[in-house]
Parts: sequence; structure tokens; C-alpha cells
Amino acid sequence: MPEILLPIGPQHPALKEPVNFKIVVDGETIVRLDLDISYNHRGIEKAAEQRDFVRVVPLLARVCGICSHSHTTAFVKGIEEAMQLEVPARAQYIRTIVAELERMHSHLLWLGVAAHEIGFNTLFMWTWRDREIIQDMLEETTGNRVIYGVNEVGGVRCDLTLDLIRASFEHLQKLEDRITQYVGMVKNDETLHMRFSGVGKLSKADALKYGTVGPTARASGVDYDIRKDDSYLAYDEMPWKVVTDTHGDVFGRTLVRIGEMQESLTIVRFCLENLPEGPIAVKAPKTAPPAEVLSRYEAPRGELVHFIRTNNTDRVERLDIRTPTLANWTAVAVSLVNQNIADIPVIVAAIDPCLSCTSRITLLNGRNKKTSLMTWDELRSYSGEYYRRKRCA
Amino acid sequence: MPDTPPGPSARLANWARLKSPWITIFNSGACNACDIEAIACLMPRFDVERFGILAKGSPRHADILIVTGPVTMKQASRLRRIWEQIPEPKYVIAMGACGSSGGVFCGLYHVTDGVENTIPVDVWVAGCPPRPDEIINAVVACLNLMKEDFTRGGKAWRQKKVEKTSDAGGHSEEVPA
Amino acid sequence: MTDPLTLGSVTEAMNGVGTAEQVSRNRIRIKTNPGRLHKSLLLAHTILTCDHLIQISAVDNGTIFELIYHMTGPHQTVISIAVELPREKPEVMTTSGIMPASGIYERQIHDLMGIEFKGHPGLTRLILNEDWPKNEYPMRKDWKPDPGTFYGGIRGET
Amino acid sequence: MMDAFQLAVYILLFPGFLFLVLYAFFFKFLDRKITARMQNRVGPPLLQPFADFVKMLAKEVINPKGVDRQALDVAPLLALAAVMTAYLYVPIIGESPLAFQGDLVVVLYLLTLPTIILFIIGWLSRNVFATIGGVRAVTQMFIYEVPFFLALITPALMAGSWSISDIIAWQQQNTWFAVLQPIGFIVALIGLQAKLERVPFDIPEAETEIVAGPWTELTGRRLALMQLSMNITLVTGSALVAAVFLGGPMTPWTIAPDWLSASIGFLLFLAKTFAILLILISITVASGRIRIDQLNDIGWKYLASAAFIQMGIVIMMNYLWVGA
Repeated sequence: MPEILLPIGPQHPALKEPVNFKIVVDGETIVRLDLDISYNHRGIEKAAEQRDFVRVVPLLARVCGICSHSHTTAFVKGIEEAMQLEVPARAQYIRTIVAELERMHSHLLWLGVAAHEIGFNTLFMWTWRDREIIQDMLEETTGNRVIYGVNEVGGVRCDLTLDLIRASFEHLQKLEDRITQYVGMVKNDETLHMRFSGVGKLSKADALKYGTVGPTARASGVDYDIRKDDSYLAYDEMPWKVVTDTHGDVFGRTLVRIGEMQESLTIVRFCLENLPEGPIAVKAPKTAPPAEVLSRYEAPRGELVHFIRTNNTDRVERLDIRTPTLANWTAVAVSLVNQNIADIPVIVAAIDPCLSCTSRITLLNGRNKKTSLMTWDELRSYSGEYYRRKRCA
Repeated sequence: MPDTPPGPSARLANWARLKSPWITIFNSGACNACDIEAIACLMPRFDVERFGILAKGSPRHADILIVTGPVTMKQASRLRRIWEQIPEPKYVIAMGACGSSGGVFCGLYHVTDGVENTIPVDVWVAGCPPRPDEIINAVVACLNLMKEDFTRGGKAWRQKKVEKTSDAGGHSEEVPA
Repeated sequence: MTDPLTLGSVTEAMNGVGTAEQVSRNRIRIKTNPGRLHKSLLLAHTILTCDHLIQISAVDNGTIFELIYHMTGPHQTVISIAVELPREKPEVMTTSGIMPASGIYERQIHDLMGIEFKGHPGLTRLILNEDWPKNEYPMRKDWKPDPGTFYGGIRGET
Repeated sequence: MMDAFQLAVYILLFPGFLFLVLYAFFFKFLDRKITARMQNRVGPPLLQPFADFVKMLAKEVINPKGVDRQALDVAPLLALAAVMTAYLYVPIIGESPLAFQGDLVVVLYLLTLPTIILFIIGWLSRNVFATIGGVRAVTQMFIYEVPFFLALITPALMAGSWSISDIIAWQQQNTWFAVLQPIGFIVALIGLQAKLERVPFDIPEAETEIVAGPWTELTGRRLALMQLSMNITLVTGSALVAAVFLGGPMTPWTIAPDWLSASIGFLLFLAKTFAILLILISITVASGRIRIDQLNDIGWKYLASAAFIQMGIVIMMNYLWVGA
């Protein structure tokens, strides 16, 4: 079979960011590839420079709907550091609870998506069913299912009442039973093993070299976890451990994520049991003194970095966001070469973005092993012409 | 459309159309929140398959296009193409604040502010993100529109809005009934 | 996790290449110039065992461009190596040769800020759409969208 | 035998095409409903597959650039005709009026046609995903078809006839082939699953990899007819496996009036096809999709050798027991 250019993306049946892979395949094997991740660029960093701190927080919640708490926490953490603001302990605990709930919901979502990528729809349905437990907890606490808007500069917006805490324990118990069930499922299911083991392997040296973060790095044995290394919120006040694995493949990443869900359960329980009394927010000044802060945060997908520079005004001079997906991208590109196209979704999903698959405009020029691609202009004129013709016919 | 009342076969086709709306979800630069809520509709808690709604990967198989996100400049042409790929009769739901107007991203340098600047929209859903209940409600509203369109013989009766946007710089592609 | 680095050890390692200052509890900022960037990165990588490139931040403060390479390692102290580039000719040697992870950040900065990374193997468009005009960099402070220019979307509209 | 009128009723109404199409819709409904229930969902209403079919018939047909319209129009019809014809040879309420020596081979041959037509559609669609899906469909066919054939032909060896009716008659006298040849039965079920392109063998239409494979460019009535023919393949395949391994519609003892025997046979047919559908659904629900190279491994290493072993055992049994 000649080499075929297979564009994957930017639209996908499952979900998440539109991404485009221009993949050259020979038969079913990937020869080389190029990534295009620009579909979602909205210009948030520019907008963040033009809005004041109060308005930037909700904007950043919408960088990504799945880790909205991560982005806002990373930002308010950085601004509070620049303002040298002491945040009440209760606020830190509530932020931690929401952060860990978000991590669990994101990992469950990921497990479902990974199962969906290999066509295992039952697991997909079940994990998303159990995700609803977390969504209920979040909705009871914060009033929204997905973008919670808990954070503000100086603290949090909503408090936990005793009733809520009591209800949360019941939810957590249910969730723990289900997660234990998934641990068994992942470890014992034959098809999961066949599709995940040995796929997208990344050695520890490579994981460091390509700058991977989060579960991807931890599955390769790199024990970097910002919650331990550069502790923030309330993480240094409770017992928990960093989950690592040595498989280095998609299966290892699955195990790491499942282990992290169990750790998150412990953290949330601890926080709910030891929630300190006191106010939930302090009044923040309008402006921030000149400072340069690198705010690191362990988002569900890995290390999230907000580089913030303030300049005595009520706006940031520069906000540079480095998302975990961008850091993991290079490793994906490297580990995809020489793999089977059937493994693309699994490998790419394993770092937890989602790729998409419906761009359907390519022409293949089979004979001389040359690939050709219609440019968008050609395409546009073609489609216009085509629809004119069709309407006449 | 003829003035005579629709025959039994047309009525059967319309009944079937109302009973089996297949959707395609297109992320035109959204923050994923709308997407995961739309996917959550397919899941056991909400399970839209009981209304015959199926999510399809190929736009060729879809009846309703759900567009999330403020339509980034790069996605605009793709969105138009996906929309062109859907066979008639097709309906578009603009989902969330971003899909309706651009939301928090309104006016940024890389977005085109809302779905209706690119393709004609039939139903708008408010919320950031809308709850799954509201998404189901939007699909039901879309089905009601289909029914209404069927009795009135096409989409022309509510085309005013599309023409207005086309005057204001929106595209003027008329949707054949 | 090993012991955090101290300002003294960093100054010693960076001897003559750049000046170090402690900016926060576990972050040390090193100021250097474009010519010594490579050397300082290599020193950080080898002597200070920084094996993880966190981010390359690009800042435009209105008069000058600043590139800040944030690195860390098992000691979990962030080493930020900062260089300043003139606005007229923002050029620097690529670091993707010594740190493959930096390739994608450099592409992003090239797209948004217009900083040229010499020797980069594939400095192509990453973030902006394909219709975006050349030589327009939205993250520069003085950039304003020009109503007459076509930036993207569907041609002939908006 | 029947007269012409009876034959026409048999072919066109009951248990022929009309019943077949309705039963295929009902079967699809059962399939989706039970899957949904197993996934903790409510599932679609009863008329859902019918509504889907009518809706697709009424939708616009889009011809991608450069495709051969006529070929794309004809291909689904060919697939439909092939599987409908195959169905007529499978006994439903007693011996099929069209039965002849060797109809088993004809049915098996006709059942492979939808896959080949999917490949052709994929190739004609001028779309990478469809092309790759088509190539995958054909690759998969080469893998599962051999064990599937072997598994279904082995009962014929034992019964000493290539006619499905004779095989059923043999089972009526002795016992089910599912009991005598358990390995063959399992291989046949897995082969059927692969033929129907259901999880874990939905490689040709893997949604997350290649959108919908050969189906990607199908629209309107083409999609409707192609899906209908896949549903009918589900019915025909289940009926065939039920006939060859589970004794088909024949009761183990003879019942006096013909109409009673036929009705009971019909009920048996429904029950047995339903049982096979249940097995297929359980496999689907409890597994993920495997890769084509893994299928290759499984198909040739395990399925084919299992089918060969079964055949060897049967030849030995024939020699020692039946032949004696």
C-alpha cells in the first residue's frame, strides 16, 4: 500500500479540544506526523492583559472546562503571592477539596474516554455514570456542574455547611466502592490489556528529555508532583503519597490515574474531617505591586504553569499560561512514530487531550509515493462550486 | 413546497425525522465544558437514546449539528464545511453563551463571536455551560421547529433573522427547504 | 526530592555567565545575555541537574522583549534564566538542540511574539490560523487589529 | 411442495421478506435495548430502528466529488439482495421450499457479500477514512472467514450432507451439534461477531480512529439500505448458526398436525435466534475493540486452529461412530 496522508481532526465524535494530526501512514503504520493544535486559540492571554483581576478569574475558568478550577487556582495563587496576601486556612481547604474533586472527575472522564477510544463503551458509560456523583457534590457545593467559579482573589466564594459535609461523606463512600470496582476492571480486563500494554512506551530518560508532566511522566517513573514538590493550598498538612508506575505505557498511565483517584479520596476525606473554622476570604487590594511570579499547579493532566508579571496596576502585564498538554505534546509526537494507526487515539488520549477525527479532505496520489493535500482555498472554491452544481442538478 | 397538504408518505417521513434526530457535536474552539455536558447527555443519568437521539461521528449521518464554542477563526471554515456535509434537512443548535454570542471571549482577536456569523442557527441555548437538561430541552425545541417547518412547508417563515445577519455582513446562504 | 539549591551554589555554578538573585522561596532568577544563553542553560542542565524545562515565558514590556527559561530538577528549585532581546531584531539561537522539549514552546512564542529562533528545525505556525497575516504578532503590546486586514474566518465576511 | 401462490407468500410475506424486514428491525431494537440496559441506560423505544430507517430514506443523498453515483446506488441494493436471498434458504418454519443439496455453501457465500460490498463502497467513496475502513473490512474478512467456514462446514461433514435441512434432520435424530461440537460452535459465534463488525471486531468502522470507516460517506437511502442489510445479516447469521448448531426450527420429536409443528418450529426459531443474539450482545458489552494485527493473531493462531482441531475430531468421530 502506498503512503497515505491521513488527517485526523479537528472534529471528533467523542469530545474535547479539536486537534489535527497530519499523519502519513504506510498501510497501518505511522511514518511521520505533524500536529496542529491551533483550533482552540482564542487569545485568552491577550484578553487577560486587558481585564482587571476580578474579571480575569472567570475568564481563566474558561480556558478549559474540565480543569477550570486548576487555572483559576493557579492564577489567584500567583496574584496572592504577588500581593503577599494571607489567605484564610478554610479557603485553602475548600480550594483543595474542589481541586481533588476536579481531579477525580477528570480522571474518571479520562478513563471513560480511553475506554471509548478502544470501543469499550460499557466502561465509558459506567465511568461517566459515576462521574455524576462528583458532579452532584460540586453542584451542591458550588452551584454549577462543570465551571464552578469557586475562586476569587483572596479566598473562595462559597462555604461548606455541615449538611453538605455529611452528604459528601455518603457520596465519597459510594464513589470509593465504584473506584475499587474499576481498579479490578482495569487490572483484569483482557481487551484493555491488549490495547494498553506496550503501547506508547516512554522511558524515564525520554520522559524527562521531552519535558513530560503529570501522570504521563509519573507512569514512566518520574516522581515529579507539584503538590509535593512545591506544595500549595493545604497539601503539606495531610498524609498522602505520589503515585508512580514503571510501565511507561498507556497501561501504566491508567494505573497512575486510578491510584491518584484513590489518593484524592483520602485527601478529600481528610479535608472534610479537618476543615478549619474561620472566614473564607479576605479583602484583596485592587492593584498588585510589581512582581514576577511563577505559579505552578498540579492540574489533573499535569503541571500547569502561570507566569504572571504585575506592574502596580489592576491588570497583569503579562500572563503566560503553559498547559500540561502542550508539555506532553512533544512526547506524543515522538511516541507515535512507527505505531499502528489504531493506536493513535489511545496514545493521544493517554496524555488526556482528545484528538478528533473528521477532516475528510485529502487526495491521495498513490503511484509515486507522493502525498498531496488540497489547500483550503482550493477546497473552499471546490465546495462552493460543488454546492452550486448540486443545487442546479 | 406544494400548497396541497402533505401526503401520507411525507407525514411518515416527518414522523420518523422527529423520532430519530441524530446529532453531531462540533467543538469550534470551546472550553470543553459544553462538550462534556453534551456527552453527559448520552450517559446513563440522562440517556437521550430513549428519545432516539444518537451521537454520530460522521456529519454525513447527522440531522442536528450542535456547535459549542465561540468559533475561532481557524474553525470557522471547518464549521462551514461540516455544516455543508450534513444532508438536508439539517438543523443547528448553538450551545452555550459562547456559541450564542462569543460569551467571555466576545471581541477577542482570534474568535468570530458566535455561530450565526458562520452558519445559520435554529436554536440557541443559554448557559455556561448549559446543563444536560437544557441541552435535551434544546433538542426538543429543535424538534418542535421541525414540526412547525413541516406544517408551514419550509424554513422560510422564520428566515427573517438570517437575512438580517446577512445584511450585517453575515453570509447569505439560503437554506433550501 | 533532593535538597533545594541555594543562591550561593547557583552563583558559583553560573560564575561569569550571569547574575543570580533569589526571587522567592524556591526560585532563583539568573540574568544573562543572548550570547551566553546556551552556556547558562547547559550549566543549569549539567551542574545544577535541571532536567525538566518547565516553560519559556516571553514578555513584552513595551520597550524590550524578555525570554525567561524556567527549569527545575530533582531539587525542585526553579531556575529562571532571563535574557533580553532588542525590539528591532528579536533573534536568539534555538535551544531545541539541547532540550527537545523547548521546540514547541519556541514555535508558540514565534507565532505570538514574533521572536526568531535561529536554527530551529521546524519553526512553522502552531497557534494562529493559516490565514493570519505574516508579521503580525498579537501578543506584542503595540499590536492592534487592523480593520482592513483579513485575519481569518470565512473570506469575504466580517 | 408448495404451489406458486404459496411460494410467493412464502418468499414475499411470511416468513419471507416482509417478516424478515420487520424481524430485523425488532432484532436491532432488542440489540440496542439490551445493550443499553446492560450499560445502565434506558435504551431506545420499540419503533426506533424503523424510525431511523424511514428517516434515512427521506434524507438527502450527497455524492462526494468524483464518485460513481450509480455504483454507490447499486452497491447497498446488492448487499441487501444477497442477504435476503441467503435468508430464504435458512429453514424458518420447517424446511425451506427453495432448499437444495449444497444450500449451506450458497448461504455462506451470500453472507460474505455485504463485507465485500462495504469494501467496494469504501473504495468508491474517495475518502481516506472510507478507504482505510474498506481495506480493513477485507483484511478482517480474510481472517475470520476461514475459521467461520470451517466451523460451519464441520457439522455438514458429520451429517454427511451440504444441505441445511439435512443437517437439521440429522440433529433431530441425534442431538444438537452445539453439544457434539462445542469448539466449532464457539468459533462460529466469534466468526459471526466478526462478520457483523460488532465490538470487539468493529475494526473497519472504528469510530474513534477512522470516523465510520466505509460508512463515512454514505448518506440517505444508501445508508438506510446498507444498515438494513447489516441488520438482516444479523438475523440471517443468527438463524444460520441456530439451524446448524442448535437444531433450527425442528422439534426433537414429530408433532402430528403440520400447522402445529410449523408454529412450534417458528417459536423455536425465534427463541434460538434470540439466544444467539444474547450471546453476541454479551460479547459486545464486555469488551473493547482489538487491533487488526491482534485480530490476525487471534484469528489464525487460535480460531483457525480450533476449527481445524474440531474438524479433525469430527473426521475421527465419523470414522469410528457414524461411519460404522
